[in-house]
Parts: sequence; C-alpha cells; structure tokens
Amino acid sequence: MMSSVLLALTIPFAASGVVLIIPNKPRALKEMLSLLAAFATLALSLSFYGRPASASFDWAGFGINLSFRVYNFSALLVIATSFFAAMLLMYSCVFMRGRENTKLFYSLILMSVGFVNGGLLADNLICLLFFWEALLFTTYGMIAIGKTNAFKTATKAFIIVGIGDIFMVVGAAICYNLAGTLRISELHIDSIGLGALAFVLLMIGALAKTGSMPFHSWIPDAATDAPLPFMAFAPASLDKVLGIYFLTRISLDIFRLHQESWASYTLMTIGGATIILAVMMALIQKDYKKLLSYHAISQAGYMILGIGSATPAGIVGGIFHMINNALYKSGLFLTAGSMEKQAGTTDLEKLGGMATRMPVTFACFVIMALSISGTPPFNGFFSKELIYDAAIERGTVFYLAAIAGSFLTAASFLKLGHAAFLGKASEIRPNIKEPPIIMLVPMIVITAACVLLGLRSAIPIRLILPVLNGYISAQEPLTDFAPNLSLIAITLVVLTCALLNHILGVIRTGSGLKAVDHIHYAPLLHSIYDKAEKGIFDPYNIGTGLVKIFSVGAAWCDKAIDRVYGSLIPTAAETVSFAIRKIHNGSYKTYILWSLAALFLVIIVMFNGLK
Amino acid sequence: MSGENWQVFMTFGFFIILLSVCGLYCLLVTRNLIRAIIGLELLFKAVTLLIIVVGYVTGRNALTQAIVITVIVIEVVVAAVAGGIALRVFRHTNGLDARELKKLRG
Amino acid sequence: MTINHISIDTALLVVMMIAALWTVMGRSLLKAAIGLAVTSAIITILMFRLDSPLAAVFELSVCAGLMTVVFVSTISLTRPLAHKEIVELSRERHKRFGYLPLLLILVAVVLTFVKIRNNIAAPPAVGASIDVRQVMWNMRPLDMFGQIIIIIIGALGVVVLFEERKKDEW
Amino acid sequence: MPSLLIFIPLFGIVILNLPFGKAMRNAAFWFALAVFIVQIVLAITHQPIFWGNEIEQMDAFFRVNFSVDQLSFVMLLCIGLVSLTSLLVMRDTIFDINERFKFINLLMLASMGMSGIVMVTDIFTMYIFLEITAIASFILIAFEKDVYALEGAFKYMVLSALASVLILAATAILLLGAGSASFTAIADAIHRTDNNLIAVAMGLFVCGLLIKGGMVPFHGWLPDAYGAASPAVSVLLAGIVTKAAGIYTLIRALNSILGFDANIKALLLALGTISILVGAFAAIGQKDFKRMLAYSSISQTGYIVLGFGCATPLAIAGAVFHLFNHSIFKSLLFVNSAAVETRLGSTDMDRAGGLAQKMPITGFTSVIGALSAAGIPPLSGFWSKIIIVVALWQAGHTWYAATAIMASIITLAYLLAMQRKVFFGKLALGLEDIEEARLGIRAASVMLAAIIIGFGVLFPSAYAIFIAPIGEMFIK
Repeated sequence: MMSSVLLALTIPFAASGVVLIIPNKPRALKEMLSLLAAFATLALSLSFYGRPASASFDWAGFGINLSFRVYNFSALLVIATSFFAAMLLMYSCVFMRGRENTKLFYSLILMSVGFVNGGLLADNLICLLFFWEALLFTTYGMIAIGKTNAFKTATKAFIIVGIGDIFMVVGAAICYNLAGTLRISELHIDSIGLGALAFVLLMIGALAKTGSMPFHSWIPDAATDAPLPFMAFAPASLDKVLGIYFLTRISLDIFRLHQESWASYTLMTIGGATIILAVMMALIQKDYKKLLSYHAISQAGYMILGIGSATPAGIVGGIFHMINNALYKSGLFLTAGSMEKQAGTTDLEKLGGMATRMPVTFACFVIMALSISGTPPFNGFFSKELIYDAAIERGTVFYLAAIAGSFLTAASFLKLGHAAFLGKASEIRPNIKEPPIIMLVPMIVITAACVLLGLRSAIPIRLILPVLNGYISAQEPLTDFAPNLSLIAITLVVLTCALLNHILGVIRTGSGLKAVDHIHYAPLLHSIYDKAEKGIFDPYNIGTGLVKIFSVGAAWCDKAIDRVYGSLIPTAAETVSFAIRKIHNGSYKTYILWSLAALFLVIIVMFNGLK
Repeated sequence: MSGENWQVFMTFGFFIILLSVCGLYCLLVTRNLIRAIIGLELLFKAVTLLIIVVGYVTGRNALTQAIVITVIVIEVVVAAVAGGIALRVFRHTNGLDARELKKLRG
Repeated sequence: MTINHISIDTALLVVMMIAALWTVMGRSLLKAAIGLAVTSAIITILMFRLDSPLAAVFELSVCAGLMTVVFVSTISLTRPLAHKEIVELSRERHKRFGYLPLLLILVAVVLTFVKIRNNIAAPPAVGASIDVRQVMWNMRPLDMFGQIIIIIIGALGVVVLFEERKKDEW
Repeated sequence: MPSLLIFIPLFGIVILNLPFGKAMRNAAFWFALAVFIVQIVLAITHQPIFWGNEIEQMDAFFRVNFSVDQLSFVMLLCIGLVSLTSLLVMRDTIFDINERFKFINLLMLASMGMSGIVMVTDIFTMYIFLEITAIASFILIAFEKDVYALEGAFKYMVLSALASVLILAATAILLLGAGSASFTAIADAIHRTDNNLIAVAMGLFVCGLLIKGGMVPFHGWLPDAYGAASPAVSVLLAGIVTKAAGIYTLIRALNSILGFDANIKALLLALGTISILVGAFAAIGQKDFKRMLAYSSISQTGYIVLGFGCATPLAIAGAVFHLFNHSIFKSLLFVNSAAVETRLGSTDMDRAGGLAQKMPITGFTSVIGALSAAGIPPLSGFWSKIIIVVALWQAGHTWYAATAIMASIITLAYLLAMQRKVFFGKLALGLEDIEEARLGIRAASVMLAAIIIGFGVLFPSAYAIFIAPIGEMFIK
C-alpha cells in the first residue's frame, strides 16, 4: 500500500515530464499519454477509498518527513481531483488544438494533479506546504500561457495567492512551536492566544486558495486572459478542493472549531459577504466567462459559510457543495469553452440564439444552471439546503445572505442563458454547430454526475459523514439529515421570484441581456455605474436603496483590493528600491564610512556586551 | 601579563589608534588616489607596529617578526598593484581625482 | 624596561605622529611619500627597541626604501598638476584637513577614559629562545610559499597594469 | 597530500612562465582545465589516498599542515566548478593569446588561494591566502582596463585593504592571549579569557570577513566590482571568491576559533536580514543585468549569514548547502549574462528582449538559474532556503524566518522581471541575426543547470552525502 500511495503523485509527475520532452508531432501522442496518465490516476485513486493507509519516508532529516496518509476524506477528494483532471484533459485535447504551448499546458495540468494529490494526502505540515506552494507555480505557468495580457494577470494571481501562502507558512511555524509536531493527524491546538493567531493565518492561506473575498480579484482577470480549461480546472475545481479540504482539516481536526467561537463567526461572515458581493458583481457581467468566474467566487462563500457554521449539517453541506460546485462550475466553464471554440467569442452582446445550433450544449447548460441555482432535484439543491439549515440554526442574517445569494444567482443565470442561447440568433460566424464529440463527452459526463448526485444525494452525504468522526462526539447519532420542509418552500418561492423578475425585465426591455438595464441606468445610480466601469452592477427593483449601498461597497472593495495588489505593493517596493539605489552614490568614501560606522557599532557592542 | 608590559602595550596601543585615525582620515578626505593609497599604508604601518608590540609583551618576538615580514611583503605588493590601478586611471581620465571614480552608482 | 625607556618610546611615538600628520597634511604628493618614509623609519627604530631587529631591517629596506621608490615612480609617471591648480587645491585642503589635529585630540581624550582589565595572559612560551629563521623556515613554511605566490601575483599585476598598449587612447 | 592542490598549480605556473615559446602558452589552458577537473573529481570522491593521512611524505616534505573536513570538501568542489566555469567563459571572451595566458595564470593563482583558505589551520596563514585571492581578484577585475573596471577594482582594493587591516589587528590582539596563531591555541585562549579587548578583537575579525564577503553595510564595493569586471571574472567573483574569502572563513572562524558568541550571533542575524532586504530591494530597479545579479548576490549571501547566526546544526547545514547552491546558480546566471554580453555587446536589460528565441540554451538555463535562486521546488535552491527557514523557526526566530520568506518573493519578482526583459517577450529591434552563445559558454551553462536540477531532484541522497555530515560537524 505504501508504494501505491506514492503512485498517486508519481504517475502524474512522470507523465508530466514525459509529455514535456516527447516531440511535438504526432499530436495525438502527447494527448493520449496525458489522458492515459489521468485515467490511470483515477483508477488508482478509486482503489484508495475505504482502505486507510499511511506512508512515511525520511526526507530532510531533522523531523521533516515526507509522510502521507490516506483516509476516507482525502481519498474521496483524490478521486474527485483525478476525475476532473481526466475530464478536462479530454476536453482540452480538442479545445487546445491549434494553440501554442499545448505541450507545456498538458504538462502543467498533470503536474498540478500531482501536487494537489500530494497536498491532499500529505500528513506533515511542511510537506503539505511544499505541495501547496508548488501549485502556485503551476497556476502561474498555466495563466501565463494565455493571451498577451496573461503575464500581468499571472503575476497578480501569484502575488495574491503567494501572500496568502506566506501567512500560512508563518501559521504552520506557530503550530510547530505550540504543538511540537508537524504531523497533521497529531496536531491539536486550542484557538486561544498564539493558537488563535495560528488559526487565523492558516485560515487566510486556505481562503486565499479557495478564492474567497478578499483574495479573489485575480480570478475574473484570469477568466479573460488564461486558457479556458485552466479556469475549469483550477479556480473552479482544484483550488476549491484543496482550499476547502485544508479549511476543513484546520477547523475540525487541528483547532476543533466550536459553535460559539469567534472563529466560527468570522468564517461565516466572510462566507456570507463573499456570497453577496461576488454574486452582485456576477449579475452585471456581460461576458460569459467573467460572469462564471464571479460565481466561482460566490459559491466558495457557501462552502465557507457551511464549514464555518460548525454544525454537522453545515460541514457536510459545505463539503458536498464543494464537490457539487466543482462539478457544475467546471461543466459551465466547459460550455463557455464550446461557445468560445465554435462561435469565436464569449461576449454576451454578440451571442444569442445558440440553443438551436448547439442543442446538447444548451441542455447541459440548463441542467447545470438549474443545479447551481439550487433547483430540485439537482445536486446543488441538496447541498444548499444543508447549508441553509445550518445557517438558520446559527443566525438569520447568514441565512438571509445565503438565500439572497441564491436569488441573485438564479437571476444572473437566467440572464446568461437568455442572452446566450435564446433570443435573436446572431450571425457572428456562419454555420455554428455543436463542438466535436470529444468535447461533448466530458460535458455530458459532468452533467450526468450532477443529475445523479441530485437523485441519489444520500450516497455522497453518507460518504462525507465519516469526516465528522472525532469532531462530533459519539453520543450524537450520525444519520442522514432530515429535510426541512419550510426552508425548501422558501427556496422554491425565491427561485420563482427570480424567474418572475427576469420575465418582468425581459418584457420591459425586450432582451434577455438588457433585462436589468432599467435599474442599471436609474437616475440615482447612473453616475456611480458610469464611474465604476460601464455597468458593473445590476441590482433589481426590490430594495434599491439597500442594494445601492452594497453595490458601491462591493465595487469599492473590489477596486481597493485590486489597488493594493496591483499598485500599492509594487509602488512601495519601487520607492524603497529607489531610495536604496540613491544612497549608493558611487564614492568609495561613502562605502568606507558605512563600514566604519558599522564597525564602530560592533566594537561598542562587543566591548560592553549585549545585556 | 606583568604591569610593566601592560603599560608598554597600552602606551603603544594609544598611539597606534591615533596613527590609524590619521590613516583613515587621509583615506576619507583626500581627493587624490595616490594619497588614498598612502592613507592605506599608514593603516598597515599601525597594524605592523601592533603586531611587533604584541610580540614584545608576550615574549614571542620570533613568531611576530616572521608574521611582520610576510605582512610587509603583502603590503608592498598591494601598494604596487594599487599604484598600477591609479596609473591606469590616470591614463584614462588624465587625472587622479577620486571624484572621477563615481561612474558606477545606484 | 624601566620608566625611562617608556618615556623614550613615548617621545618616539610622538615624533611618529608628527611625521604621519605631515604626511597627511603636506601639500605635495612627493612630500607625502617622503613623509611616509620618515614615519616608516621611526617605526623601524621602535621595532628595534622592541627586540625585533629582523623585522626592523625589513621595514627599513622594504617600507622606507622600496615603497618610496614605488610611490615616487608612480607619482612621476602621472602628470604633475599645474601650479595654479595646486594653489587652489591647497586653499581647499586647509579646510578639509584642518580638522585632523582636532579629531586626533578628541580621540586621545576619549581613549583616556577607556579602561581595559589586565587579565590577558598568553601561555608561557615552550622553547625560550627560538630564532626567527627557525620559525620562518621550520614552523611556518607555508607562509614562505604564500610570499612566493604573492610575489608572483605582484609581478603579474605589474605586467598587466603597467604595460602600455596601443589600444589605450590617451 | 592536500598540499599538492597548491603546489602542482604553483610549479605548473612557474614552468609555464619559463621562456619556452608559444607551445607553453597554448598548453596553459589545458593544464588549468586538467587541474580544475582533478580538483572536482577529488572533492566528489573524497579519495582517501589523496586526502588521507597515510601518505604524509608530501606534506611532511613541504612541512605544511593542512586539514580537510566535510566543509572543506564542499568548498573545494565549488572552487573547482566555478573556476572551471570561469575558464570556459574566458575561452569565449578573451582571444588574444598573451592576454589569455596572463588571465589563466591569475585565475589559477586565485583558485589556489581559495583552495588554501579552505584547508589551512592557522589564522595568519589563512590571512595570507585571503590576500592572495584578493590581490589576484583585483588584478583580474582591472584586466579589462576600461575605466569602469578600474573603478570597480580600486573600490574593491580599498575596502579589501581595510578588511586586511581589521583582520590583522584582530589577529594581533588574539595573539596577545594565545601566543600562537593556530586555530586551536586561539580558540583555547578565547575560551580561557574573559576580556573586553579579546571580545573587540572578535568583532574586528568578523567585520573584516564581512567586508570580504560583501554583507550590508560593508557591501559598497561589491556591485561595482561584479558589474564592471569582464564576464569570466564576474563568474569567478560572484560564484566563489567572496564566498570563500568572506563566508567560508566566517563559518570556519565561528566554529574553530571564535565560538558561537551570543553577541556575534545577534550581529549575524541582524546583518543577514538587512543584507537580504537591501540586496533584494536594490536589485528590483536595476537596469544592468550584471549589477542586478550582484545585488541579488548580496541578498542570497544574507540567507547564508542568517543561517550562521541561527547556529543550530540544521541551520548551518542549510547555510552551507545554500552556499553551494548559490555558487552554482549565481555562476549560471553570470554565465548567461556573459552569453548576452558577448552577443549583444552590453548587459543593458533595456536593449535586450526576446533573446530566448535566438538563444534557446541560454534562455532555458537562465530560467533554471533564476528559479533556483528564487527558491522554487524542486530545484536545489529551494531545499537550502527551506532548511534555513525551518531551522530559524525551530530556533524561535520567527520574524527572521518570515522576512526570509518575504524576501524570497521579491527575489522572484526581480528575477522574473529580468527574464521578461531579456529572454522573453518580443524580440528587440536589431537583434534578428543574433546567434546562440559559443561552445564554452554553452557547455558551462548546461553543466551548471544539470547540477541544479540533479541536486534538486536527488536531494535526499545529496543531503545525506554532503550536507548532513556538515550539520554533524557542528553538534557539540
């Protein structure tokens, strides 16, 4: 078993290396090879489930071991990762054809799979950090492959995620100081004093990886600049898997989050804010991919809210939602990819009437959109209900945030679907038809998974339940969660409202895309929207005043965060750099004076000794 | 160490420090490269004297003399090479001004 | 050594300081080189008085002699400054070098306040009377090889740095 | 027989300089190549017949007393590798046969000086070898003979002479207590005496070494010297000269002579951190490739000194490993800069652009070098940095560790900026007919890149063979 644990890392790594060095032609060779590796990893990971194992190798000495541990939770996520990798590689085979750097792209994807698997299986904080950091560079590489602007975006992503990682490194150091061990399965720390600081630092790391606010601003940029499969791969699925996995581990195993703790409230607040702010931004996007990317942020809010609630329903719901989200979000990105490949654009103003030309894509889109909006009987519904359940138990505010998010999500997907697939058929390109079968298969498989997980939602929930072992005391029975009928009713009402709202908007403006323009160009908000880029927000007619404050706040937050990462930090660095270069004035006398000053100081210190 | 030797060491030490201050001042204030090298030589003189005094007060004249002879050889070679560099600078800039040597900065 | 000896030494040291001051503050480069030689000569006397005759001889011949030759030849190879320039420079020099005696007095005053405990003691020497030559050739031969290497480098350096090349433009 | 490492090149140089005509001058290159390769092989294999004490006749004949331990082996390996690299770069940058001959002589003398530094057991002999290395280096810097090179050489000369004075003064004061210049006697004296003067001598000694090693605020000469020297000399200086003369001697002094004094440890931690930050920040805004690398060198050396200041076995093992890594990746980057300089005629980064298209090997190896410098897994630079950082945590120096990690990001930032300016992006105007660098430079860069990747991937075994024994050296 020991060696097979390592295989989950070595297969992708080896394949990644081989893909990089084999010749460019024939094209099919590298495609076949990467697919083969991905499916082999998937098959291997399936064998992990239900067979706990651990492996440890002497590595750097001095207490730093390369140790891995397979248990039900990590095994489940390794399966998910491998599944997504296989699907996306299959999709990329066609999608990336005719582009540059495909070899590097495959290689990086495989490498990321190895790193994510490593991170999920690692049982040593240093070891986990290693894989975690390494993922940063594959992310960087994959974004940088994209369009001309991609380098800047890649750097932005790198800085933002990198800063989160630094916090995490410091947090890990504190953990080691407090507990004296780096084995995750043996780490148990109280979240008071230094422990609290450690928790916050590790939490920041996990949140930054997940892409929640305020660590999100690179994702929308990447949506336009990075190659599309990357979006479906990293921000939509792998980053969430790894980030939420780590958040769960620190909340449940290391710090034993309990319900009344400040940490729980912090997490829930971050979760709630992320849901609302990001979905607001999503609502007014006019680009298919950008809209989806804001949803990728917003959905992370649900997971954080669920796990932060520290109730069994919330935690199970959060993890279930993470898997569901990974499914439908990557699926939705794939539909965006089909659009990009076949129609040549993802600008919603140019698209329209695609339903008749790409019926399969449309069907997949509808199912996944229903799923992400939380419509029964698809998978998103069940996980969201669990989270609502937990949120209402912990505080009505959080529930309101979640349900409002649901409303806006539904509204934005109605807009998206309407603008892209229905309405007047646009003629941007003649003979638009379905993408090739190899691109359709992953979409269909993922859609089928959405439906299956919805119809048989008890099975995944039962698989996730063991995560709670050790967290919830054995006295409390761990059974399936009973559905809360009144909450379901509210959900359905809210979704209906969203539909009505959309229809109302369409009747007023006559276009799916412009269904929200009457709010957009309202006299009061007009100037703000003009300022905050052309049409950033699209609040609906109910509660205009409240929405206005939120919108301005969201726009401001988004810009401010962007400015900190994009200009404040580089400017500060350049200023310091300039000052330092200025004092190197080229005269050897200055340099001697520095040396003498330091020497004098040293002499005084050595003469008197440091007290 | 006997009091008498200690007194010798302290007296010499006092003047050695003054001599090195002289040398450093010369090195820092002058604008002529050759004078800067002379300042360095003064520093070397100070340190040579220090080694000899140490040899005297510890009764190990043989060792310190051996050391000083080597130091003197090194000193001469350093002075010759430094003089060579100064000469080269002179050929390039037609002067020995230390302020000319500020082109590399930042 | 009696107190009398110490006062002679002190007197010599004061003379050495005056020579050094002359070296640093003197107007022409040539005088500075000669000042250095004088300083060196006084140090030679001090070394002789400190029972280090061989080092003293070396100091006298190499430092006071050879080094002065090196400096004087370098100075003569570089063009002497025009008279006007010297006058201007010397006016400025007074401003810049006038502080040196003050600085020296200041340092001297500060040094009188520094107290060091006399608890350093070297272990007693093993063989009472080891000769310098013995130390150099038998105990520290590596230093001799080092000197050889240094001299080779010095020779190479002089060849590299002093040689005239057509490429040089001046 | 370690003395042969000094004497064979020495006699070789003497014989080569005898007036036997042109044949000797042509042979010099191959002689130097052979000497360096033999040194590398001996340092890797730890060949007991050569290093062992069984055959003492040679050392006894010359009456020299060398001692070689794990640390010396690592240094000898670095010296061999970097000197070899410098020689290969020289082959492609200096073409006049007489110039070449002088250069090779000086290179071998410098390398000999460094080999001496890492093997001696006597503080004054160490000083002599330091001086040999230093004088050979500033002649090498001035070798170019343009005014910039002379300026760099003069600055280095002045600061280096100041360092010599400090080291000599410290030696003299230490002699006062020890009566002998050998490491053991002085260590014994320091252990025995508790006196302010001796403490000051320790401070002077460390400061002298820090000037030689170019640590902030003693670093003023370093960017000028590295930046102005000819390509082959920059490689030598950045790769090994300052490391052997300043950093190796520092750890040897701490371990064998001065002991890990609390004040000195605090000093090293502070200076290490300042160096890391100042070097990194100064590197951000540089326009010249070599000058940026020089500041980066200060920053990287800061990590090494930080490791020494932490003074746990793990930290020192990491620091020594970083010293090795730094030698390799910084030499590699300077070789890349040499490739750019030979083809472009300058190292101005604004003039370059998109060179990776025309110079694929240089472009690729520079990526490896830059990533290793920034500490990115799985390249070897990552391992040494992570070891240092981990050791800092373990010793409770959390803030220093955090700074080290933060500076690592800055490192990545400026190295990536360099990559973008010089090697990637659009091909700059007028560079359409540029070619890949010549054979020697290519060979050197491929060799160094292979070492970086090899050490990174085979880290566990490299650790066991080279690094762990060094850590054990320091367990008291």
